[in-house]
Amino acid sequence: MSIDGSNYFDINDILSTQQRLPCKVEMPIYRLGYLDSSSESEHLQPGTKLELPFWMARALCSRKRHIVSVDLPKQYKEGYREIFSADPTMVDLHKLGPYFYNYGSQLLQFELPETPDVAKSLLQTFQGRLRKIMDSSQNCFNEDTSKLVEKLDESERILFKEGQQALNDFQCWETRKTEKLKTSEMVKNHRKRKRVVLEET
Amino acid sequence: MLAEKALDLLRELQRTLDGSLPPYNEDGIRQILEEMKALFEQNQKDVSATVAGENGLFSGVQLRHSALERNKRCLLAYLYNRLEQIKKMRWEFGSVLPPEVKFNMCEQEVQWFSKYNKMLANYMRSIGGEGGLDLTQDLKPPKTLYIEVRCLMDHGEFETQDGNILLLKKNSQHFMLRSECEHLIRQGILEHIVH
Amino acid sequence: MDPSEVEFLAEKEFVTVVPNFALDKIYLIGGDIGPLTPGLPVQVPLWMAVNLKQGQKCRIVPPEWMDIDRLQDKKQEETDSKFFTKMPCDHYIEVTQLLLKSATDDIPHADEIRTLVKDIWDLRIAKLRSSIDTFVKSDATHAKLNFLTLMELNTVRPFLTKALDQMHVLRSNNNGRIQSTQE
Amino acid sequence: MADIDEIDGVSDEEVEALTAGEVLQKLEEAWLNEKFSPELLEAKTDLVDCMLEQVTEMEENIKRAKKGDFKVVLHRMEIDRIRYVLSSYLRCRLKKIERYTTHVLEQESNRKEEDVCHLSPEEFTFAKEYGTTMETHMKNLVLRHMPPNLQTMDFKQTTIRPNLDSYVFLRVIEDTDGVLVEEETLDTGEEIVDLQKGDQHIMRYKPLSGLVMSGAVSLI
Repeated sequence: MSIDGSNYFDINDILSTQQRLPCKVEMPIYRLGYLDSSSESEHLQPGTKLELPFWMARALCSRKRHIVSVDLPKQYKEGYREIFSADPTMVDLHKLGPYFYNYGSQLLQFELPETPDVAKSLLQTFQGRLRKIMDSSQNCFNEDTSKLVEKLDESERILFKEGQQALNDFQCWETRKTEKLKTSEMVKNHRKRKRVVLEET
Repeated sequence: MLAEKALDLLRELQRTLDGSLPPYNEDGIRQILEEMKALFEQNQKDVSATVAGENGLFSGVQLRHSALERNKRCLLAYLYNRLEQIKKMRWEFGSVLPPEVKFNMCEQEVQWFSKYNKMLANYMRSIGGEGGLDLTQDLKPPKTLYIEVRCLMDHGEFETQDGNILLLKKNSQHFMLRSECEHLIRQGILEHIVH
Repeated sequence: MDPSEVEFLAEKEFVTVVPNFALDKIYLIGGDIGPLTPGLPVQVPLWMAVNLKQGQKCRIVPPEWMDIDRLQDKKQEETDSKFFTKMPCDHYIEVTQLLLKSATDDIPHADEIRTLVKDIWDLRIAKLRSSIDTFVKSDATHAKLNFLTLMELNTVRPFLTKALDQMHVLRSNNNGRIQSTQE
Repeated sequence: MADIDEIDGVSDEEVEALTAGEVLQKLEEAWLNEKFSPELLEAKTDLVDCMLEQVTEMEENIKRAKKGDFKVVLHRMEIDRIRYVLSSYLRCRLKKIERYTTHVLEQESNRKEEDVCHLSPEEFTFAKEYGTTMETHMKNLVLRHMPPNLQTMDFKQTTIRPNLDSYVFLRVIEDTDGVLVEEETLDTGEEIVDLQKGDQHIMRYKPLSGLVMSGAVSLI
């Protein structure tokens, strides 16, 4: 979920659109058989089922073009949606695709029959998990907050970090640490790396 | 898989964006440009074959074109994010980058950095007519006029606004105007002593 | 915004000091101050008061709200009320922090004052967190936040605004405005 | 009271005699609005120039003051504070210009003559140079080596635009009724809100853009 309007240069956006989804070839695609590792044929024949990255599937399946048809990855289908609505806070969204919400939102562009349900499920899942993220981000980092963070998707982790950062900034202010002017982080890290390099050679 | 190398290029960059700059991956970029060349040439063959009457080639052309766009986006994002990192270093290190960082920059990035330096300096000098305003200073709200500092390394003589000369010898302590020594603290030359 | 910037804004608040030296009127860019006459209370901005105190050039008169009984009542009022109550000063925690750090000897019952203000702060932040949860779970897309001070808003700002930004995208998905991607 | 004669230069307020203190107040408001608004707001060139003039003038006076005059310390501290607001304000704008370069230049070129510009002359020069230097960098390193139909930057795709739907906190300065907070959608009707003076709200920035420029609300 890039903070600005869809951002061409955003690495997270690029990584999230790399994720794969199940596709079925509808029209012959010549001389690209190698894309389907499970067959030796030189071409992709109609009916072949394979997983393609989102960026490619999006170019081959739209209102204008129907070279392939697509299906939702399992984590967005009904089975999982029921698990999410039962207890959203328990689910490990990082394992189900680190960019769960961003990728889920982009899948809606395919306007599949289940699109409205997926959209609703994404919103409700996010709303259901937010309190826990907020509360844990306000406690100091310990092993059960780290257990929680492992189950968060990338955008949730950004929220968690924002909460932790705001708490940390406030505590530094309260204990007057912010009054001390400090060396810039980059300069410090750079010095550390240089010292490490010197010790090794 | 198509555009796989381009993605690895970006993943490698994202792994090391903790404040340092990884080496410019010249070979990675060349390989991606070669993949693009091959894809384009195959598309040209299919297009001319279609003109000559063959049909059904459009879907292959469309697929390869999406891979071309993807590769292009990854390459531009790679360069863009490296420039963002280099730009951040201008504000953190100052106008001269440490040699280890410069070593990881390609020639064009070094040129970009000096152009950025110049345009930033020109802009700052042009603010408000008189001497301009140094935007790399006053990064934190001022607290007191003078602060106590200790030298972390020998830094030779320093002439203050009021005209007296300070000898910044390692571990020597001084009472200086905050606005005059803020950048020396950020560079790690001085340390701010707070009671 | 960093809390130190919120404190920077708080330092524009005026407080009363009793100087122990004389200084004629000062024509600052932001406005005139003084003159300062030894023993005569005068209103100066907080940033100046703190610096004069650090230079042992004055005594700081604590604001009337910085008083045990009044803070006790305010704490009770805040506990009893479901909603946020109006605070006596928009920058109550920064002013308390600055005065207790640089002028503790001028503040009677300094430690109790510190604890009371922190209790009130904790009460309100906890209330803020639960109202955020209700707000997020409701379909409301905006809310009124009267009586919340800048430092309180600032501590929840990054989390709350980014969470609502994401919810807006997810809601737009429901209303058919689907996030378009690059390719 | 150090009076400022009329503030000349294009500014949306009517030209009026503002005291230095009022100019500083307006600059601080512009600073906070800029800090919290996702988009680049109007360039307050007159406020910046006027404040810098005041600071330079004051620094001259200080040089002439007697040694040990305690007032010098107080003046210097105020100058540090004003310089902090000025540089934080201009830094905040510069970051937006560097991030949204093509968008900002595009907006500026679409602006009508009488509208207030959102880039000061110096910022405009910087933005143009920054944009060209970036594009040349991309061309030299990769674009010119790409297949012919891919050798230019497609600004429709690459232009980063501010997210006007970002949520912001605001305080109402002037009563404003009928603010369309949410447009009508498939299953939710449109939402209209009356903003009362002194109230604080949290909502999306888009419906507030004009109100921030006019001063009816200020971002906090």
